[in-house]
Amino acid sequence: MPAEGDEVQDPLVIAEREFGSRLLVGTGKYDSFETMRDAVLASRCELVTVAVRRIDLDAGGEDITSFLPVNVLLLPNTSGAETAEEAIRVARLARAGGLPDWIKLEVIPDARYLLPDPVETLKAAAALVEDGFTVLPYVLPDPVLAAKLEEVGCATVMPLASPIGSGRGLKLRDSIRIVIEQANVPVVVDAGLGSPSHAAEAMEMGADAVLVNTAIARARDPVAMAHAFRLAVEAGREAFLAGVMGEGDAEASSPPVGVIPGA
Amino acid sequence: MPAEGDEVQDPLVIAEREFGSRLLVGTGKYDSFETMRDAVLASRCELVTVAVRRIDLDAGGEDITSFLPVNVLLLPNTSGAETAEEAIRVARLARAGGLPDWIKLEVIPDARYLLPDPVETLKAAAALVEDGFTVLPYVLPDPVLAAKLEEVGCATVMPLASPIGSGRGLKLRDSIRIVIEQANVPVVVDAGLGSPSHAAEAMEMGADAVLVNTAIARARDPVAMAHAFRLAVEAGREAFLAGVMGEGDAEASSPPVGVIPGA
Amino acid sequence: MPAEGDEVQDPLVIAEREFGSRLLVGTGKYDSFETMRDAVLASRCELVTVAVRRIDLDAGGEDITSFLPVNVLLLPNTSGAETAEEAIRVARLARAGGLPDWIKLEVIPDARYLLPDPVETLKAAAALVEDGFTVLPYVLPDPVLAAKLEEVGCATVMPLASPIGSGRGLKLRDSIRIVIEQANVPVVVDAGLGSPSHAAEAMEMGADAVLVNTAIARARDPVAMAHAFRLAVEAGREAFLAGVMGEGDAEASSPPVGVIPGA
Amino acid sequence: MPAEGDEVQDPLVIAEREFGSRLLVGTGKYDSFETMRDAVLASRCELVTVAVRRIDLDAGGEDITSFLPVNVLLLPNTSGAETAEEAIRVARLARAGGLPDWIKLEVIPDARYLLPDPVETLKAAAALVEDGFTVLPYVLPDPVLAAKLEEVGCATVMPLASPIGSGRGLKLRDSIRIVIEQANVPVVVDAGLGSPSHAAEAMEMGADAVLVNTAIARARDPVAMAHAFRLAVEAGREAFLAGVMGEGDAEASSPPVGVIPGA
Amino acid sequence: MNAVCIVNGKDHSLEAGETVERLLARLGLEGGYALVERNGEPVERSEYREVELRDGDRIIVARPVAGG
Amino acid sequence: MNAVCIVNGKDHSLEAGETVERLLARLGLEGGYALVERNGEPVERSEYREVELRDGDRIIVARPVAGG
Amino acid sequence: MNAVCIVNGKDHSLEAGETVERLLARLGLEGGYALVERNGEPVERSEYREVELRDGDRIIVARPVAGG
Amino acid sequence: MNAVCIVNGKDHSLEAGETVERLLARLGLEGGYALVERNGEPVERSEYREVELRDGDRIIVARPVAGG
Repeated sequence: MPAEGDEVQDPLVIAEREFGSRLLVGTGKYDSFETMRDAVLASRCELVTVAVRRIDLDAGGEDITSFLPVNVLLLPNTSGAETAEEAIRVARLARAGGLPDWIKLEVIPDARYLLPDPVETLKAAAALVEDGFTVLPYVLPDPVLAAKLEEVGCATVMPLASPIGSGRGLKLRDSIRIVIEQANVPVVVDAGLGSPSHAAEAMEMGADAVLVNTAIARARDPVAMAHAFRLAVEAGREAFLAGVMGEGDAEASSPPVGVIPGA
Repeated sequence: MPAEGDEVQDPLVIAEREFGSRLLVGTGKYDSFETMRDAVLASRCELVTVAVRRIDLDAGGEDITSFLPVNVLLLPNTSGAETAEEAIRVARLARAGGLPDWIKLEVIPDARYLLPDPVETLKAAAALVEDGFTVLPYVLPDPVLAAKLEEVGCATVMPLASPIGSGRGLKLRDSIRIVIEQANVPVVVDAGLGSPSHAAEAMEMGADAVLVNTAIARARDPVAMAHAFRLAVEAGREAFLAGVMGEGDAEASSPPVGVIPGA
Repeated sequence: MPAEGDEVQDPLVIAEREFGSRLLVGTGKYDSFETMRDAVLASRCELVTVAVRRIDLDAGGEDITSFLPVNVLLLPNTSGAETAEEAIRVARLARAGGLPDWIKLEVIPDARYLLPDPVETLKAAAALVEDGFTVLPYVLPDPVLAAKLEEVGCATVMPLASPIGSGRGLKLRDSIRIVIEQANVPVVVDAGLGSPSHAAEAMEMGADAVLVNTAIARARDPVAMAHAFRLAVEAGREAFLAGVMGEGDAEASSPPVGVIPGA
Repeated sequence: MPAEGDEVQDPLVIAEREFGSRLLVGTGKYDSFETMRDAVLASRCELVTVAVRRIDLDAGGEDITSFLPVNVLLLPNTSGAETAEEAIRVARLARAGGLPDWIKLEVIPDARYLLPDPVETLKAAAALVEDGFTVLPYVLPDPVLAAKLEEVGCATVMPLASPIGSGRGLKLRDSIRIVIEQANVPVVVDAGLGSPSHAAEAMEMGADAVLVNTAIARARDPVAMAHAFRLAVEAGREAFLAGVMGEGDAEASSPPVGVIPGA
Repeated sequence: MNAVCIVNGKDHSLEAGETVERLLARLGLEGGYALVERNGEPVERSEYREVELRDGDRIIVARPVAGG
Repeated sequence: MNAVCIVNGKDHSLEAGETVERLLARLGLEGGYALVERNGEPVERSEYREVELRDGDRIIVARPVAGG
Repeated sequence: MNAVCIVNGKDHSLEAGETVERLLARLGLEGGYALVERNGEPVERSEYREVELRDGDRIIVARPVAGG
Repeated sequence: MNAVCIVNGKDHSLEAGETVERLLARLGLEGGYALVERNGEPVERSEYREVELRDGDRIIVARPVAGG
């Protein structure tokens, strides 16, 4: 969040909270917490996801939160949950223990393609909203499902661009376009964005934000890549507001009259 | 060009001249020279194209060069030329009258799709290089032709992404990828880039620079769009250097072990 | 269905019934029933969809079924239904009145993009299977939903390629590929196939069948187009069985040795 | 060629010669001449390419032409040639020795991507036409180059869909579309077609014919795949003539009025 | 006064003992597929001959039409 | 014999009156986010100091980790 | 009778000894980039002051304009 | 000493008056398409019977092979 008195232009607003950045970053898959921290800083993101896992009491290990900037809001996810019930359990555990009552809702029964369960996700979303959570559900870009999630009170919808970690980009762009057109809550494109141009394209289409993890963490230079994504998200957003030209036929950039050879 | 003493990191180098920006901008199609100037400034580009046309002695009109920042190198194009001979004539006229001896070589016999003539372009390129010009030829992304242009001494190759002014993006990406892989001179992707994500994608593929005109001039807000392209080009370049992840299969971002429900 | 004793090779089997053709055809949008009949005959399809509507008692009008070949199985759809309850009502009405107990289940709350409701479709599917119907549900290519539909006993899943009537082809091919890979019931790609090449591509990916309506009915020559789709579906199926080569790098078709100039 | 008196509908006409099939087949890369022969027969093609190579006098080996049906026209290619001069030499050798005076002109200096040389191809084409050959040049889909080849008297243009043997399909479809639109000679899409749906798409776009080699020869079952390509080419051609619907927005296939639930 | 039912939204005066089959005949719908719903419940084709309509019944008569 | 609870699947001998807070201290988890579930129900952080563990309790101790 | 040259397709009466520089001045084109071709050959800017126009010369005066 | 020509890079001792046709026969290539180039120039099939090979001739014998 920006410093007091420093008004952000065109902020991302989720559940009435303002964010100065439209890039959300996941913390998974980095070689070290130090690199993760530097990438988060370079990205200027203000909302980062974390998973919730049992502590391995023999192994110890460091606390990830100590590597995260203080101005960043932690967004726990329900990864690992295969049913609504399991997702609710994780969310409640996270909140009880002092994490924010914001939850990235993932209900994923399929270990191969990591695609979410629409029915269980909807069920969990309704229960979590009822229980006071700010719910950001991860879903296929299914416009009808998105409307139902909105209806039960979700704060965003988070349609996937392509399977998690695949880096394949906006393979489902036709559906995402419809989700964006019909949504009344912010649309955060999540999963599958493999490069800054993918993120820029999502923003140009009118997405309100994007969430990126693997593409940054698995770059040769994650910190530079985080910065590149930051620029691309800003570029895409600015282009969306500036009005992207439509596709058309060929049209000369130089004037047809007064050409020299035509003398 | 950056101020003295201010060393640019990762400059674009064409014909031994350094440029601080990898975005080239065309000056056509703006509503006014004022908007064009503001867009050029917002883009931070250092190389801008102009056409050469007879003056309409009755109409008068302002001098475009007075609207261009002094640190910007003018790159006259040979638009209007349908043969090598005509293109050479335009280039020589421009240079004699005091414009730079850099020339964006366009030989375009086809008014419908504005596609260049490979044979005449090669002929003109050889003659112009011989005559002392720094030649930047506009071509289809034809890897064999690109090698020939390089061989006769062109300073860059400028393959088109899709037809001029169409905004359709990297329709010919497969060919452009090969041109980039095989080139020993800078590759400037020109024509058809319709949005910042297109520019970022070209840069991520390893293009050395991009040239944009219509997508900026015809945006609802050209100045903001110019800025968006600047960010996108930086993002794409930075991503290229940081090593974009490859496309792959789905892979979880959160760890598979220690999940709560698995208790 | 083929004549007695005439064994079909590689039949499509849905709910233990064999079909000699892997092309399903919709009867909507034709200029006349005569053209529709001729197109159905040209397509050699054996399963055609019909809608169920109130009779306009003042208008009269002909009976579509009298135009359909006797060897064709009628597949009523539940178009017009926006909820599970409405869809069930239509299905039961159709069956009571003598139509087959096969039902193409459509639950579509959204008039703009005509996309199906995953939750209501699943609910209706479970009820209809329970009630003895052979259920062919129309859905987004959502692999997890498809698995649930299979689990409640659906005879197929019918994922859409792109929005109904749009002719845009396999825009959601990445998801359809996963649905096909994971399905244990026939996958019928439905909606959005605009040309025979789209149908062939779906079959090459391993779809068991395709359903086509608008692309035939709205062709300049619907009967010829029906025939073209028939050929394309056969081509795609045969190619799938023959093993389509994968994509790769360039590789010469002519031998590298013994070239004449190399003398 | 069809038997005397058997009139082909919608024949492919090249250089005033009629062919009953719009599928050309290459003979390279088969496991055996027997399989090649069976695939050629299954394809029903009437024009097949062969390469010309020195005989290995120690190795002996069979004569490919004895495996080819008599009604098939042999089309020697100039593969191996890297310059116009070499290509002309191969063509003249083939003709002198009794092969047809038809020549598939390939001038390919680049062993990595096997892309043709536009300048040398044009030069060789002009010389070979002058020398009495019927010339079918293999080129990038460069519309201006295609017009020049037509101008010097080529019988067709043969633009590549994607690199030879890659199976990647119509990666350059935007350029091929323009070549087709502007051509006054038959356009034969050559190289890179990996599956029947690719061939059907090319034909739907208005290509006059396609040439396929690797996708048939390297299928698991080349004979079945040859048949599948035959069907797909027929499907694509028939669809082109029947008028493919354009892409549009969603539009229901079932009527909006009289729906049951609306009671 | 005659008994009246509503067929596809319009009043229909019933004959005495009018069955579904008779209704369809009066509407000119003997052949083909006529699908009938009475008061929200489908009527089985095999019962068209027996089922008698009553005063106030809401009837829907439908059929298969062109659709995708 | 001591009371024993199960923490993340392993036996843990309880001290007399051992609270959640004490448990975490004994595990070396004083700082940071330690999330605690007892017998399937989450324990509020504000109650770590009061809630006493009992013999047979099934305890899960979790925390935020790297994830996407 | 005066000497006349053709400038961008129109007649232009020459003053005695009119140079390219003088021509541009008469056309109001002193500042900026005026590019000059005489009888199909470009005139070097450094020679505008010396080169005199002759009767019948075909002159093109051009300049950089907006273009892509 | 015999006359020798080079066929596909290897020495070939010529018989007296050996024609192209005879050469092909000696190589076992009577049937099918044998394409012949002599000293860089193609030999017409119709002249195989007449054209005699000379000492030092560079001969290429080729044929159609599988290709795309």
